[in-house]
Amino acid sequence: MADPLDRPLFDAPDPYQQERMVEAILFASAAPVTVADLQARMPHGCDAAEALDSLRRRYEGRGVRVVRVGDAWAIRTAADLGFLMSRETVETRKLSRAAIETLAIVAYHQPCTRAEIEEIRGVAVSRGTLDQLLELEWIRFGRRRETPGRPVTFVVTQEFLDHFGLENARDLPGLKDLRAAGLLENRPAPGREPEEAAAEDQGEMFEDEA
Amino acid sequence: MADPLDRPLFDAPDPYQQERMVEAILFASAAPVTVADLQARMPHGCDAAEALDSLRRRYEGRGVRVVRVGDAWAIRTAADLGFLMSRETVETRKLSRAAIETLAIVAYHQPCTRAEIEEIRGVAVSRGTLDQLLELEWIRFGRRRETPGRPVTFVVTQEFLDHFGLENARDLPGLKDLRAAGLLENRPAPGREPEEAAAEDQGEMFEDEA
Amino acid sequence: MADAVSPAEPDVAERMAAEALIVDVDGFEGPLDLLLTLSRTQKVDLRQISVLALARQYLDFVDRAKVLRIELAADYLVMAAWLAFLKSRLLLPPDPEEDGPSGEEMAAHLAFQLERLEAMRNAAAQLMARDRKGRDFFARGLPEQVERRRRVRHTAGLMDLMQAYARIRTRDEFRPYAMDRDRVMTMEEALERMRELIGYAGSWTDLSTWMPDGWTGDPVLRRSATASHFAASLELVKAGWIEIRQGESFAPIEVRRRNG
Repeated sequence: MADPLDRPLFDAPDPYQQERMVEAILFASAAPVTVADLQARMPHGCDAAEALDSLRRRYEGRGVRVVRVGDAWAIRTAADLGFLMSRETVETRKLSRAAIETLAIVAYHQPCTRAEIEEIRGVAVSRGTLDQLLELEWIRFGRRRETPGRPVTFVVTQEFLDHFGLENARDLPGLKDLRAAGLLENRPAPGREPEEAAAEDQGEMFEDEA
Repeated sequence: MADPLDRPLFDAPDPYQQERMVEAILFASAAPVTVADLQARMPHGCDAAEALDSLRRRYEGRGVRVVRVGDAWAIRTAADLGFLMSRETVETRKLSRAAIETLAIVAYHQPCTRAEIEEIRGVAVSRGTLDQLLELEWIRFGRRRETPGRPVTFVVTQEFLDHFGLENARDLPGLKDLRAAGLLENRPAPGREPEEAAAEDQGEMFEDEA
Repeated sequence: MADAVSPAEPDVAERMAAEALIVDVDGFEGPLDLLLTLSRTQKVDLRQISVLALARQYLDFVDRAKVLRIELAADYLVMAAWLAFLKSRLLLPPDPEEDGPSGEEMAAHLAFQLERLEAMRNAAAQLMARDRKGRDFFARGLPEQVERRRRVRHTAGLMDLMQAYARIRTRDEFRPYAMDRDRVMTMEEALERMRELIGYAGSWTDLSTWMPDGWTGDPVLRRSATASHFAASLELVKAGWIEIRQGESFAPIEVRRRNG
């Protein structure tokens, strides 16, 4: 029963239309929008604050929400769905030759110092290679060697054993087994019995761990 | 009663949660998102197409809408509220008549060679015209035509569909009538060898969209 | 009031159009565009257009342009010539001696071209009149970045591990075949040496005396140097620089510069 003289010349859009307007403006704006700005952009007679409020309630519990940013408003993804906004791609890469050789030496000769790895490989071991193996949790630091300089040693981890399907590092086949399996086709160098030497080395080193 | 052994280890989120996820992803992106992309980003066991469908219905009549763009989906403001958004408009460079006609020819005749555009318009296509359309990302290079000289073809893009609010290229206004009237045929001038089977290609192109 | 004005309107519009045609040749995008504009003055559906009348209109236009000394681009003149030819084909009875398309076929094709151009213009107009992104509807103004994280997983199998170990432990035996370059003289080296020395070999000289210092003691080095110098000699013989001879099997091989 409003006084007819109070009515504006044109009716303001109905509340649902006003809510639609706020929705569209908030969606398309490149920055959060203040209520005053909403009001200025909506047709005469609209109540931006009220429309905003009902829009905010409508989005409660949905995938996006109407949130306050300072004294302005914006539509944002619901916080619990943030995980959808990141896409993880897993890339499988072969370990580098240097890394796999270093790993093999640690596995067969553990505990093993860096100097020993270098001697066996015949080249310097880069810091990155060891870091990578440590990061993969395939090797870890062992006890320090009780020799001058007390160098750190490396040993393989349980994670390593799990990954390679081994119960124990001693299960690693020796050179004789490798040759029997056809992995080594060459003849032994004259005057050397590498498989024996390796087996010996290996036994000795694993004693520490036992 | 479902066989309990058929049940996955983890239940997929309930339909409402799936709809929220689609809502969040579509709201967050300015560019259309394919169903396959939605599916890849949602947890295992979700049905992106179904969630999308119920989201689309939910937004019917609201200030923003879920619209189809080629094989992707996007949220766009309702066209009747455009008047509210004038402040956001960045006036795009006025397109020349040549550019507009060239765009229409590519859209209706795609895939379409430069020679065909020139044949239809009766004048040479200037380099700048195609450049402008390529720059706007409204057209792109299609497959080469397997005719002498292997000319490049042009086709319209997803951005074109998005810009003109088309679900796909088959929705071009009047396409059916034009085809029925034979106006999309590449009719060679009498006495000239038919140059290429453009009409054939085109059928293929539009069928792809189905 | 509307009644009073309307009868005069078409005349005015037509006259203005005719003037525009003359003054504004540059405004047309080529002869086909001009033909389409002219055809509109026939006020019929493009399918019922009289190509003959259109040809006349075009030729008139070109004549008027000439009178007004308006420079017409070459393609307008080419079109005029073609239309004159078409006109004659349409007016004269068909010559059974002449092959090629009939006047009717040519006219039908021109009508088709005009109709197609008109159709594309209408399509373009309809396209541009659609609700457009950034004008009538809008995309997300504040898109959220999708963060792309790349995780690298390194893998190696037990076989890789064992093969790596085997490779290290048996490195010396595994050595792939390779030439020891430092103990070999290549033919190129020998050739280069001989080219420099050949000038001094005016008379028959034993090739074995050409071996460089340091390559004669060690049998391995001597063998390599001898072989490469012999091969180089043959090359030089082939090139006509030197002559070569050997008295009998296993006798010294002698070379000398070829004269002339």
